[in-house]
Amino acid sequence: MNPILQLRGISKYFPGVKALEQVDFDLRAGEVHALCGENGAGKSTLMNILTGNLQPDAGQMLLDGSAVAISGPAEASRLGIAIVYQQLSVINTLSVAENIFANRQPRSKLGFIRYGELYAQTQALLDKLRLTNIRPQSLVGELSPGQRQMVEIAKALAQDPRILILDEPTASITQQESDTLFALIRQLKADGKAIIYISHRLKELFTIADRVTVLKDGRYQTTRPIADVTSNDLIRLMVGRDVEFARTPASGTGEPLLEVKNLTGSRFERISFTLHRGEILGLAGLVGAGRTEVARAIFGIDPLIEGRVMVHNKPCIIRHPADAVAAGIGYVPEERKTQGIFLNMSVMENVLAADLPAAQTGRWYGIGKARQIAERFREQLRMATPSVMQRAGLLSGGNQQKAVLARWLLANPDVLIVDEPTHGIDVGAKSEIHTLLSGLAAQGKGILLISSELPELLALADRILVIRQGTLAGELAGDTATEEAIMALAAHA
Amino acid sequence: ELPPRDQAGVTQQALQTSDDSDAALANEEYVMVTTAVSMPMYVNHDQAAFKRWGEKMGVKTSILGPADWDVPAQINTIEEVIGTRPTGLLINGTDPAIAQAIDKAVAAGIPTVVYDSDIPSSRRHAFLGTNWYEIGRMQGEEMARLIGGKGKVAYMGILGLNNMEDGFRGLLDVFKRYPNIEVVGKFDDKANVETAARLTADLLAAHPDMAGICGFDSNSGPGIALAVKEAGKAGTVKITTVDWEPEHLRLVKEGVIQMLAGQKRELFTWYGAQFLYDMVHRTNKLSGNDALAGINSVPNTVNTGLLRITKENVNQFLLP
Amino acid sequence: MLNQILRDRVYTLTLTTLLLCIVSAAVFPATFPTFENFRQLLLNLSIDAIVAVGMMLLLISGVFDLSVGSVVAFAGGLSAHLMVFYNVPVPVAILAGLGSAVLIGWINGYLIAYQGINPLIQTLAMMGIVRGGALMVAGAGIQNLPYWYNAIGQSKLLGVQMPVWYMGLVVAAFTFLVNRTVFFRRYYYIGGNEQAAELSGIRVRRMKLYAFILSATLAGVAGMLLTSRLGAALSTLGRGMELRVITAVILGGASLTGGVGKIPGALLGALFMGLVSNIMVIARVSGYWQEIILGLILIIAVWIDLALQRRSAVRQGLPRKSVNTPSPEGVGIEK
Amino acid sequence: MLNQILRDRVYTLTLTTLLLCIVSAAVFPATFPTFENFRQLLLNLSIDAIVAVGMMLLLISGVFDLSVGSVVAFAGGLSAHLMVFYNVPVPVAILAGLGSAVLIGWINGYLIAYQGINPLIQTLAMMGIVRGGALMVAGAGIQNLPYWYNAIGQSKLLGVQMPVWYMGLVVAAFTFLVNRTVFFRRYYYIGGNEQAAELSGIRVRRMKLYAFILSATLAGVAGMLLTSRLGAALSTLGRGMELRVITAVILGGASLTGGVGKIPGALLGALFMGLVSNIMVIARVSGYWQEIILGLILIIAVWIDLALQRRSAVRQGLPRKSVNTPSPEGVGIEK
Ligand SMILES: Nc1ncnc2c1ncn2[C@@H]1O[C@H](COP(=O)(O)OP(=O)(O)OP(=O)(O)O)[C@@H](O)[C@H]1O
Ligand SMILES: Nc1ncnc2c1ncn2[C@@H]1O[C@H](COP(=O)(O)OP(=O)(O)OP(=O)(O)O)[C@@H](O)[C@H]1O
Ligand SMILES: [Mg+2]
Ligand SMILES: [Mg+2]
Repeated sequence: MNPILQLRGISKYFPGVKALEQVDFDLRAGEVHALCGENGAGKSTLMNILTGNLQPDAGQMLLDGSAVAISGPAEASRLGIAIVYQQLSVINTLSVAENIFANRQPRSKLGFIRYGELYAQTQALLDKLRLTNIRPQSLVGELSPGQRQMVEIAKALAQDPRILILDEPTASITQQESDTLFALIRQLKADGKAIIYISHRLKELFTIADRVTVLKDGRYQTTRPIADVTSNDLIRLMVGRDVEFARTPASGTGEPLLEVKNLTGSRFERISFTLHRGEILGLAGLVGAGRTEVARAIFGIDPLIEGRVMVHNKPCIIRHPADAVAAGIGYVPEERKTQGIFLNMSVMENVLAADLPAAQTGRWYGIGKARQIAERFREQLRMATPSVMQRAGLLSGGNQQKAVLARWLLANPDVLIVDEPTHGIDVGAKSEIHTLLSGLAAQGKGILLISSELPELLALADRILVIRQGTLAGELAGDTATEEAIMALAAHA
Repeated sequence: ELPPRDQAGVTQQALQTSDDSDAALANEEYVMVTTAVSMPMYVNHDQAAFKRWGEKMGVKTSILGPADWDVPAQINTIEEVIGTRPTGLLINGTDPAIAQAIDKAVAAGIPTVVYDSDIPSSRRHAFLGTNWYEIGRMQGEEMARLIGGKGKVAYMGILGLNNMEDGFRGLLDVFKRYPNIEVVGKFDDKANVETAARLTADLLAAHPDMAGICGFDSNSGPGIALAVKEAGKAGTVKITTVDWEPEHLRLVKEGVIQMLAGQKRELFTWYGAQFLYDMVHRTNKLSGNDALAGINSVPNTVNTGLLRITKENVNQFLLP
Repeated sequence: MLNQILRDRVYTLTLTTLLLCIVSAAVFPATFPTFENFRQLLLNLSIDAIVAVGMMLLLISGVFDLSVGSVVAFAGGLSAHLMVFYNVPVPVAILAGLGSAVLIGWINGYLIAYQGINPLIQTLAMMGIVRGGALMVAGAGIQNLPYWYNAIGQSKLLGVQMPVWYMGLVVAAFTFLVNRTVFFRRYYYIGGNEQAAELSGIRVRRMKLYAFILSATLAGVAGMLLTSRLGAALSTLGRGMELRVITAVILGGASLTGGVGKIPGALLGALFMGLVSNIMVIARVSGYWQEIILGLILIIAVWIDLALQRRSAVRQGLPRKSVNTPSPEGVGIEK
Repeated sequence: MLNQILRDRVYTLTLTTLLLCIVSAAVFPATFPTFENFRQLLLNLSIDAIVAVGMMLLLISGVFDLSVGSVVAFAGGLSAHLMVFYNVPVPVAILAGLGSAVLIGWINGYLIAYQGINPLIQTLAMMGIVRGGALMVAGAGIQNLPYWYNAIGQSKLLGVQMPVWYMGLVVAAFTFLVNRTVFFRRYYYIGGNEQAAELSGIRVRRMKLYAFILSATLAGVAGMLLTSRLGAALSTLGRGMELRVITAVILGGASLTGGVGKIPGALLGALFMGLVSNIMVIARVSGYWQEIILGLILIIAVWIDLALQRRSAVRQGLPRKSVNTPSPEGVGIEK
């Protein structure tokens, strides 16, 4: 069968970066074509070219065998191409329904919007995605990131495209949602639609993809049927070396660092646990279970209704993140774009955000010193950016995440709360971050790890707390826990 | 260094002079510095007359100043103009605060005449204009007459302007003599027709028995009149105001406004400019050397008097 | 549901306004709650309100226009000029006036949306330029406008002068359009997240251009109404209107960051401000006390309705607002 | 490197300004490029520039203050009032004036940062309130201020009047502080992304409060300088200053969306505007032409420097700006 989409020798250059170099890619009807590569390999850029957000510097695109130039998103969707962006592109000030049917609300013959229909269609779509706890009318700004991601997916599906692009759709959603998503993808596939699937979770690729194409540093590596490759082959192709996720030996001690006693907030109640020196404590749960809310409450972002927090056995009142930082707590938020990164500021400034005094010589802040510090972390975390003076907004998703992590490595708190830390980070970098986290633990830090990616929890956590609908559903020992056990506790009993 | 304690200490440059040769005339420049330079009343009276004078005398005339009512900006302009050494300066006496700038000009030997309101504290060579206090009194007397010495009155203008506040004082001083006149308020119409209209409408609602309203800036009249008309009270609610723009005149003719206290603004600038010219050209020598004698050869203070425009004489002001 | 309502500025402001009315009706039974008073009140805010509708649209899409006041003066002045000095027939003159407004809007929109000139600087500069133009065309002021022209603004319907009805028409029409047409809905997307809007296939630049043209046109209409109501064109009309209108619109629920606001909010904002000054005069507040008290009431009003919104928000348990300083913008936009 | 530079508003504006100077020096060799003229020019913009520094800081952190003009009038008026009518010694009166400014700034900051009242409405309301206060204390104007008070603004150093030196001092000091102290650096983070700043442990609200206090205080200082320079306090001082200053600051590279701008930009913006009006005085432009030409020059200036930035941006191959419509904000933020 001949491909419906062909990319020939696509190249795209950015200042100091060859994002894409002579990339070939073809897509057949009724297949799920996985695209993988390290952070900054050029995946999103390639997709942006497909959807007309960027124009290629060289190469051509063939749709159904005939050359096309895609001028912009409007054109793309006219051609039946829909995409779920890696960076959330929903509009917080609008309702779920209006986000999903952006600019294409159902109208009457007179051209007036029919809200009844709009909400009905949305509801149908939400049901299809099994998103029972979202109302079509509710504001997207009030949803959790996971839920927003699902809305984003619904938005793409609503156009029922012949080519569906998913750029890391599962980065911020949990098993359950992923499963529904996969079911849907198989459905579409059966209907003869073509799907491009980008993910850093290799396990997913093997369950869903038919063929896989690998990019490295913007260059096309190879395309193979998924059946012919092993996970390790892929990693080698992407990273150029072997990467293994060995479970790190627990370095936990008896000494409590962070202790919370029946914490109660707007979305969770009576949460109690202790985080010990040198320990990685996992926090598992379904989307919207309230994990992030707990973290935010501890970090002093959301008000506590009840309960107390003790650091180093000393009760301390945390009313503001500044208090938390002062008490030696750090927090890597889950919503990178809105809460983590300063898009319009340089990588350097992003790295320094939580500890500006680090760049002081005497009492004066110095750019030179700031630069050195940033450079240090750039090398340590292998950030792909031409310079630390680059606007963070121009970095690839994963590299932005690294910049945020670097911020807290610099601030170097005793207790580090990480919410979806490897959110959108490639395997290589992921293993680096894992070693980094367990390294921190080994140094005697305490780490509270919120992750929707169970393998990650299983690989890192010494203990795993499972949260269900805002209450503590149970605790599992990290070395004995299994995905099934966690899901059993997390799922609504 | 510190500023001089009193102006006497300032070294005075000799007053600049010139002869009557056409060559000299050709590059003489007389500059008028005002504020709210584009205010129609200024444009159509002061500035028009000033320009006519310039053409008649065959000398260059320029008009400068900020677009809005902004005294510091007027001062800035004066001080910047001094650097360009004009032949003579004609300055709108908007506020006592411009005294220093005027003195600077005088010290620089530039003939300087103030018009409209006087700046007594300055060393200006001459002043032509009217006393705003008198404008206030005139309106007061007329209003008292119109409403038979009793009833509620209100007045509006731009608050905080030195000359206008003088006007307000004059008005109130008159009303003091009429125990039956109740002043219900002083309002800031911000030199804005819509605001004046809104305030008036509100006033008429608050005081259905309102007897009269006085306006003190050129937009007060049209605004007040509009609201009074729309409330169907034209004629019953008496209006006196300042200025005699076409709009004002029309409203007088219609009988909505009863009296206008007008100024002879043309005279301010025409004769003001003439004074400058005569100083520069030493038209009238009063001594062997007036400069050395320390006298100046133009009138010190001229009161141009006021115009009283009512239905009776309005037709003479309306242009055919 | 009640919470829903309390989170919407339009409703909270209505509440505050009603409260204000009731109180003052009780305190000044003779003078405040009269037909005449309200008739004049509405007449005096009708012009501002019409301009406010356009401004609301601009603010929804995250921009604003400081030149509207000057446009009011210029458009009115131009048509008056043509009618009086060149005996151009009324309809033609009106079209010319409106045409000039459209042009001004187009220039603003083009330079801002396509050339990327900062809206504040662009429209501020335009404000000066157009004011200059107004002085040019209106000069000392133009009287004796044709009867039929004056009729537009001076005739009455059911004892209420026309501008009030036009205002009602404009507000109603745009409320409907903005709620029910895809075209106008787009402005919420643009204001909410310009990039996302672009990615949803909305032509952001073009839409912004249209918005500027529209608001300028409405300003032109306001100019026609004001001059015909006045029976004269003055070059000073509409001075300081821009700030008045923007305040009204923000009071009515818009935000400088865009994405929120409803058309009726524009009317409500203007109404509220009109009411306050009306009541102050009735309460015999005068001189500089007017400015002081107006300011205080403005702050208190906003504060009250923030309180209303915050309480309902808390009951709804919206988190994530807690840190970033509570702002009316964040909430209550859904239709 | 050149690109780097061309992408920074401070440099592009310097270029534009120099260009303007050269041209006018060529056209008016006798009157423009003289020591007197520049001395006067600087004196006339010194007051605005001092206020602009505070405004720049506010805009960097994503807010602004419309009440500065009124504060100038009030603070100056208050100390004049005390000195003239109550014979309060000069230093005490000055402290009182500055104190009042601090208080006003605190109220603005508190209500905006902690109560979440919209900055535009809050500061606009405050502008009215404080203007009322100014009318109260200064009335029709206060003359004959004490000699030593006038000396502050009227004495000269090296033939240049003091306000110019104070301006230089303020600009230099804040340029240094903002570049070299952690405290002031934070404002860029707050303006860049308020939430992220908060989550990085920056006390956003408190910092904003400080910013408002600071800008009000600088306005107070400006009030002292202006009144002492005039030797009189007028209740109308600083009218329309807010818009002028905000324009200057945005010309100088700030953005209403926050996160960008440098202190020298404030001076440059004020300088540019001062130059333009100075040149118009020298060229004897006035009447409506003044407003028209000022507007045109403003637009052209911004357009030129956008062009500069865009060209360098293109050479640098910055992302195609189509999405977020090209804006000076977008580029040249890294310092
Ligand atoms: N607008 C831009 N300007 C400059 N450089 C850019 C721009 N967009 C992307 N890049 C660079 O191009 C490279 C590819 O970026 P891209 O987002 O395609 O990577 P990716 O494969 O999607 O990575 P990730 O898996 O982290 O999303 C990165 O080095 C990035 O820094
Ligand atoms: N800003 C918000 N406004 C209203 N509800 C919210 C908001 N943020 C989260 N929620 C709700 O609070 C609950 C907890 O969300 P939260 O993100 O803390 O859960 P989570 O376990 O972290 O899930 P996720 O995997 O998405 O992070 C969810 O039901 C979510 O819908
Ligand atoms: Mg990507
Ligand atoms: Mg979460």
